[in-house]
Amino acid sequence: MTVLAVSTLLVLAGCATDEPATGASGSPSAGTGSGTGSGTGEQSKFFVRAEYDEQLALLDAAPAGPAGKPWEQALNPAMVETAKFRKPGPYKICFSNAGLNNPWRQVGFKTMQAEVDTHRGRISEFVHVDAEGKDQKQIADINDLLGKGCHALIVSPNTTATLTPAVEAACEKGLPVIVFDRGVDTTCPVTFINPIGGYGFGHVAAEFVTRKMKRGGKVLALRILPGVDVLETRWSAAKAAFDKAGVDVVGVEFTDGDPARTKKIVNDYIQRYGTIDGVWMDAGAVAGAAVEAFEDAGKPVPPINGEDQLDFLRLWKDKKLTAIAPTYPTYQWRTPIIAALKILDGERVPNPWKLPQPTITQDNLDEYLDPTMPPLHYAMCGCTDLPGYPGRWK
Amino acid sequence: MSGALSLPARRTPPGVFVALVLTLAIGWLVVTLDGGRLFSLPTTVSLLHVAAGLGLVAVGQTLVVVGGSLDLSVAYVVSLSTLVAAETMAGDDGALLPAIGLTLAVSATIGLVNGLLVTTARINPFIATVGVGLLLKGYLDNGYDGPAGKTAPALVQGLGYQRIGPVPLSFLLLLAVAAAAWFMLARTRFGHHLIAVGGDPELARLSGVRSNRVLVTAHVLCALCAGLAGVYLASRLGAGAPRVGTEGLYDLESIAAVVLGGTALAGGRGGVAGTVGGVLLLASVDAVFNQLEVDVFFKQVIRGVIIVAAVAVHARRAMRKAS
Amino acid sequence: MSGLLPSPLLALRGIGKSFLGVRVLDGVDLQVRPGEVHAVVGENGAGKSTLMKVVSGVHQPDEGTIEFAGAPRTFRSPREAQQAGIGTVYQELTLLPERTVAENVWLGREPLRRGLVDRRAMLGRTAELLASVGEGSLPPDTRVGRLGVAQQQVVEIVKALALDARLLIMDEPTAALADHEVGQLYALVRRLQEHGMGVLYVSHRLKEVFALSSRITVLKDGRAVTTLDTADTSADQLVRHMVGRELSSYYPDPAQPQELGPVRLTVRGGGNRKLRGIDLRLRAGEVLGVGGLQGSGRSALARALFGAAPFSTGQVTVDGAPVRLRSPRAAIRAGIAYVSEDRKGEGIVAGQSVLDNALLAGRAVRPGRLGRGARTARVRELLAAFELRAAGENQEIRFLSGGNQQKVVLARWLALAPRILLFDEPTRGIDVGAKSAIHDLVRRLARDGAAVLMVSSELPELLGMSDRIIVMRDGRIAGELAAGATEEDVVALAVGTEREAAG
Amino acid sequence: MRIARPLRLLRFRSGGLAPIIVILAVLLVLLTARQPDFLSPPSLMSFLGRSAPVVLLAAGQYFVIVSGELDLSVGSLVTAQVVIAARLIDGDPSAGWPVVVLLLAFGVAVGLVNGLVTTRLRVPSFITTLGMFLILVGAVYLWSDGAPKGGLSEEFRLLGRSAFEDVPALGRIPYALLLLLAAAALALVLTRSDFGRTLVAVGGNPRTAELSGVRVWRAKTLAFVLSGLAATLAAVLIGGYSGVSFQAGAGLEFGAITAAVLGGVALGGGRGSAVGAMLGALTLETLFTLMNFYGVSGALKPTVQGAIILIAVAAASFRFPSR
Repeated sequence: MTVLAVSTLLVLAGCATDEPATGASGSPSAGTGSGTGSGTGEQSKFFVRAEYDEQLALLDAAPAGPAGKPWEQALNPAMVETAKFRKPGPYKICFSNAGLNNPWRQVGFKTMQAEVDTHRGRISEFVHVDAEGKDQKQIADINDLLGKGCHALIVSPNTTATLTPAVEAACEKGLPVIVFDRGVDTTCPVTFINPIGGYGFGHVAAEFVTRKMKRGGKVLALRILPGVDVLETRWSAAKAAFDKAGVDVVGVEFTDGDPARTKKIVNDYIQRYGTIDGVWMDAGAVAGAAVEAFEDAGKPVPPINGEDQLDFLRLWKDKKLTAIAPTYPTYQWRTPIIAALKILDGERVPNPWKLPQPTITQDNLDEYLDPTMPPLHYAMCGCTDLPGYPGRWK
Repeated sequence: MSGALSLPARRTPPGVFVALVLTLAIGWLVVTLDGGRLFSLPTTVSLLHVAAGLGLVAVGQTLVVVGGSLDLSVAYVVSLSTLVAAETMAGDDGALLPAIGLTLAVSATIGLVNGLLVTTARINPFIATVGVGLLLKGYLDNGYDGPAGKTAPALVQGLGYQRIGPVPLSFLLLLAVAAAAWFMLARTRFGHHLIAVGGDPELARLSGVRSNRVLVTAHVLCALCAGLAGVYLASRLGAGAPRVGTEGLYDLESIAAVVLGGTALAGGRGGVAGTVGGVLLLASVDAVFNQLEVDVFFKQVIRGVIIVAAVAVHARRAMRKAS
Repeated sequence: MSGLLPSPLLALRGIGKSFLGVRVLDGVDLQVRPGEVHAVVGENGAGKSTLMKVVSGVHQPDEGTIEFAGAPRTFRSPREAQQAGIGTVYQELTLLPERTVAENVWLGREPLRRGLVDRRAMLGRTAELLASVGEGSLPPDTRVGRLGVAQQQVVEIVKALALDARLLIMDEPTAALADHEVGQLYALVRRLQEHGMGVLYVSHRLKEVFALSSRITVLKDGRAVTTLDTADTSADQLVRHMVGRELSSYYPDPAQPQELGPVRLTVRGGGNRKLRGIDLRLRAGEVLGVGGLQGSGRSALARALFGAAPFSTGQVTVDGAPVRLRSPRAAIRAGIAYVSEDRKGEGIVAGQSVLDNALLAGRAVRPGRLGRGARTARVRELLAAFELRAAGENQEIRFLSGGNQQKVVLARWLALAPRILLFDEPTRGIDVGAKSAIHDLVRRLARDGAAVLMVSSELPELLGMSDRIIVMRDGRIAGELAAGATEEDVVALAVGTEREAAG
Repeated sequence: MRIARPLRLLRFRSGGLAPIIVILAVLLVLLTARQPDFLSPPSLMSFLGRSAPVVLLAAGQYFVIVSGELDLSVGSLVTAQVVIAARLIDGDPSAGWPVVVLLLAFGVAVGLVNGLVTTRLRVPSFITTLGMFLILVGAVYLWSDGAPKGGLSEEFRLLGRSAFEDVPALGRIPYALLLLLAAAALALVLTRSDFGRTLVAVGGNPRTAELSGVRVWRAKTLAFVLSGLAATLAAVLIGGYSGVSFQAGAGLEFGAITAAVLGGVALGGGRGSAVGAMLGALTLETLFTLMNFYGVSGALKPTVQGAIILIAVAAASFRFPSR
C-alpha cells in the first residue's frame, strides 16, 4: 500500500503542479465511468483517476513548513514568484464567500476573521461579501468587489466550473487572486489553497470501514445531497475503495443533512437487512443520528465514520464506537489571509498550496475532544491560538 | 355586487415604484454615510444582473398568477434549462441557436404539462406544480452530480457579460420580455382572456373564452420565461448548474416579486410593470445590504418583513378604495 | 297551432337532461319565432334555468334535438352557441369588476386589427350599443366595479347585443332592477323584437310576462306543461298551470292597530357613506316596507341596521336601550336578524350541509349555550315546519332550489328567536308558491311580536305586505306612506319630482 | 348526526375519505409484500411513532386550509423551536418542562402573528406565512449565528425517542404515538365542535359566516394558532427523535400541505376532514418507507414521490369533481 502510494507520488508529483486549478473538481469531460461495483451504482462523472491517485499519495506525504502549524504547512510545495504584487501596506483585503450556510463555513469564517485580527496593523480593511450559496450572486459579488480598490481578492467559490469566468475576469484586473476550498478551472489565481481533498476523505473512511467490518458485511452509505463537487469526490473515492474490496454496499441514500430523515433511512435498512455491518458517510452532520438509529433498534453500532465535529467525537468516546473521523480542516480558512500578506510582500508562496489533512483516530481522539466547545464546532479549526478563543467560536 | 364602487377606472401606478425610489434614496444615503458608493459602476451592473435573472422568471410568473394560477416548478425548470443549453452547446458557438431552441422547447413542454395538470386534470396549481417540481428534482439529482456542459463562448461574452454603459445585455433582454408580456396582456385577445380567466374562470367560459386553453398557454409562457432565465444563467455561469434554480429560490422569490408589484395572488388584477418594479426592489435591497455588509440572515428577516409589509399596503389601498 | 306559421327561429324537440340521475328536463318541446318574445315560466326547480343553459350551450342535452335557424345544431360550448347567434343574459351578473365596460362587453370576441385588440373600435362600438339602449351617458372605459347594479344589468344586455344575436335568452333579467328600470328594459326588449330578434324570456314576475311576451310556455317538474298565447290567458290560469292550484289572495292581511306593540327599534340621525339623516321607528308587530330605486340606500339601510355597513353617526336604540351596532355579531346579540338579497353570496355556505347552514348563526353567537342537542332539535323543528324539500339534513345546500335554500336561511335566524327581522328582497328569484309561503311567514312573525323591516323592489309586494312604507332616495328617507298607498305614490317619492337618471 | 357524519364523509363527493384510504391500503399491501414483518407490532409501532410529527403537522394544516388559508411557515417554525429548545436547555435536564411551555407559548405567538396579519392586514396567507418563513429562518440563524448552540437533554428527548417497553401484544408503544393519539382525538373533537363546523363555513363562504355573526378573523386566527401549536408539538417530537439541527423542519410545510390535499382537504377551504389530512400524512410516510424497502435510488425518490402525488390527487379530483 504505502509502497504503491510513494511510487505513484513520485510519478505524479511533477504533473500535479501543472494542473492545480482542477483541484477538488475536475471537469465533467474528464469523467471516467469506472466499473460499477456491488450496489454502488455508476461512478461519478467527476471521478478523475489522476486526481484520485494523487490525493491518495498525498495522504502519506510529509508536510513542509512550521511544525504544529498545519495551516502554514504545504505538501510537496512548488513555489511561485509573486514579486510583481509587492505593495506597501496597510492593505484592503476582499473576500467573496460562497456562503455561511453550514456550521463548517461558520467555524471557518470565524477562524478567518480571527486570523485577520492578528494582522490588524497590516490589514486596514477586510471586506466580506456572502453569496448565500448562489452562483450568480457570487459572480455579481466578485464583479462588485473589483470596483472597491481591493489589494487582494480571496475567493471561496460556490461551484468550481461556474465561477471560473468570474475569477478569470478578476485575474485580468491585475490584483492577486487567492482561491481556497473549492477550485476553479483556471490557473490564473496566484495560488489555490485547500487540504488534500475529497478523495482522501472518502478513501480513508471507506478503507477504515472495510477493514474493521466483518468479512462480507453489508455497508450503508449515507450522503448529504448530490451535485456538490466536494461531496461527490468523497463518495467516488469511497466507491472506488468499496468496489476494489468487493464490499457489499446495500444502499446509497441522501439525507439532506436531516437527522430525522437519516434515522428513518437507517431504521428501514436495519429492518430490511436484519443488520448493517458498516456505515460510511460523506459528512459528519448526521453521524449522531445514524448512531442513535442503531441504539434505538437495539443493535450494536457498526464501524462508522464521522467528521471532526465535536458532537460526533463526544458520541464516539462516550459510546466507545469503532469509528474514524477524516477531516476537511477548517484551519484552511486561516491560510488565505497568510497567503495574501505573503503575496503582497512579494514573498514566494506554494501553488497549489496543499494543506495536510489529518485524520482523527482512536489514538488521537482525546487531544481533539474539547468538552467545553459547542457540539457543532469543528475540532480541526487550528484556532486555539487565535485571539478571542474560545468565546468567539461558542 | 361586492365590487360596487371600488377602484377608479384608471389603474393607479404600482406603489412598488415609490417603494423602489425610497429604498434607493435611503440606501444611497446610508451607504454613502458608511463610506461606500451604491451607484458605482460595478455595483449597478451587479444589481441589474441579479434583477435580470429573477426578473425573467418573475415576468413569466406574473402571467400565471394573473390567470389565477401559480407555478412553483420554475426553480427546477431554470436549473434544467441551464443544463440543456450548456450541454447542447458543448462550448461550440455553432450549436448556439439549436441549443437555445431545444432549451425553450423543453421548458415549454414542462409548462404544457403544468397547464394540463391544472386545467384538464383539475389539480390545484400549488400541488400540481410542486409535484412536477419533484419530478424534475429527481431527474436532476439522479442525472447530475455537478455542473455539466459548456456554454458557447459567444453567448457568455454576449448575454453573459456584454453591457451597454452600466446596463447589461441581459437586463435589456428582461426589459424586452417584460414589454412583450405587457403588450400581450394589454393588446392581444389572449391577454384579455387571461385576465378574465383569472378574474372568474366560469364567467370567462360563459363569455365564450376557452379558459383551459388560455391557462395552459399562460403556463407554457411562464415556463418559457424560466427557460430563458436558464439560458441567461448558463451564459453567466459558463456551464449548466443543476442546483442554480433552487439555490436562487426562484420559485418563492418570483412570486414575492409578483405580489410586491401589486398583482393579486387570486388573479384577475395586476401587471408586468409592477413585477419588474418588485424585482428591482428586491435587487436594490440586496445591493444596499451587500454594500453595508449586513449579515445575510438579518437581510432575510428584513426581506420577509418588506414582502409582508408591501402586500399589506397594497391590501390597505384596495380596502380604502373599496369601502 | 304554431305549426302553420313560418319556420321557427329556434325549435326544441324532446329535450331531456339529468344530473346525478335526477331528471331535470324531460321531453321538452318549445319553439321561438323570429321577432317573438317567448316567456318561460314555472316554479323553481321546474327546469327553466337548465333549459336556458341547454340552449346557450352551457349544458348538452342527454336527448332531443335543437334546431336553430332551420338547421339542427349541437352546441358543445357557450362559444359555439354565441357564434351561431344565441346571446344570453344570465340570472347572476356575469361581469368582471376589475375590467372596463368595453372589455366586458367584448370579452371572448374582442375586435381585432392586424391581429391585435382594436381598442378604439371596442370603445366606439360599445358607445354605440350603449346609446342604442338609451345609456349613452355611460362611458365605455369605466371599470364595471364602479357601476351600480342597474347599470351593470344594462352592460349585461349590451354584452349580449354585441353578438348581433338573432336569439336572446334573458334569465330573470329584472331580478336586480327597480321597477322604473324595468320600464327601460321593456322598451329595450321591444326594440330588439322590432329588429326581428327572438327573445326567450324567463321570469317569476307574471306582470312582466304579460307585458312583454306573445306566448308563454309553462314548465313543471322538467316538463313543458303547455304553451299559451299570452293574449287569451289570465294570470290566475297561468298560475294554476304553474303550481296546479288557485291562488286565493296574494298577500296576508296587514296588522290591526291593536296588534301593534311597543317601539322595538329607533334610529336618530343615522348616517354613513351611503346614508344621511336616517330617523325611523319600528314597532313590534308591524311590517315596515322600504322602497326606492336601486342604489337609493334601501339595502344600505338594512345593512346599517344589521351592522354589516354600520352607521357612523346617529343613535340607535333597541327596546329603549341605546345600542351600538358595529358588527353583524353585535346586531345579532341585540336580537336582530338579516336575510340578504344575495342568497348565493351572503346567505348560504354552498358546500356545507343543510343542518350546518341552519346551525351557523346559533353556533357562532351562542356556542355551548342552550345545549347543542336542544339547538339542533329547534332547527329540525323549524325545517320541518317549513316543509323543506331536501334529500336529508346532511345534503349539501347547493343542491336545493332557491326557495328551499331561503327556508334554511330563515330557520337559521328563527332558531335565535330574533325580535327584529330585516328582509332584503326576501322573495327574489323564488317561485310563486314559495313566495306566498314566505309572505305568510313574514306576517306571522310580525303577529308573534317581531318587528319586521322589509326591503323590496317589487311594488306589489311592497304595497301588499307593508303596514307602513318608507321610500329611500339618495341615501335619505324621501318620505313615508301609510298602508293603502298606490304604486304611483311610491314611484313619485322614489324618483323625486325632478326626474333623475337611475343609479 | 354523530353517526351520520363519518358516513357522509364517504358518501358525499369532495373531501371524501374513500380515495386516501384506498391509496394507503394499496401502499401497505405493496409494503408488506416486500417486507412481511413490517406490520408486525414492534416495527409498526416504531413506524407510527416516527410518523407522528408529520401527522401532527398535517392535522394543524387542516384547520388552516379548511378555513381558506395556507400555512407555509410550519417547517421553519419546527426548526426554530428545536434550535431554541437546544439553546435554552443546553443539556440541563431540569430545564425540560419549562422550556416546553415556553415553546408552546412561542408557537401560539407565531400563529397569532400569522393569523392577525392575514385577517387584519388582509395579506394573503401565502405571503404572510412565506414572510414568516423567511423571518423565522433568518432570525434563528442570526440568533445562533449560523450553527445551533447548546443541546437537548436526554430527558427532553424522551418524548420523541422513547417508549413504554414490553407492553403485552404490542411490544413497545412510543410516547410519540400516545401524544399523537391524544392530539388526533383533540383534533377530532375540535372538528366536530361548534368551532370546527364554523371554521368550515368560514372557509366555504366568509361573507355568509360574517353575516351570521361569526368573527371570521378570530376563527382564522385560531386556526393559525392551532397550526402553530401542532408545529410546536411536532418540534418537540422531532427534536426528541433526532436531536437538534437546522434541517429539523426543512420542507415539512410542503409535506403537510401535500398530505392534507392527498387526504381530500380542498385548498381554498370549505371541504375536507382532519382525519383525511392525517391519513394523507401517514400515506406519505408509508410511501417514503416503501421506497426504502424497494431500494429506490436515493436520487430518484423525489420523482417517484412527485408522480404518486400527482396521480393520486388527479385520480381523486376526477372521481370527486371540485367546483
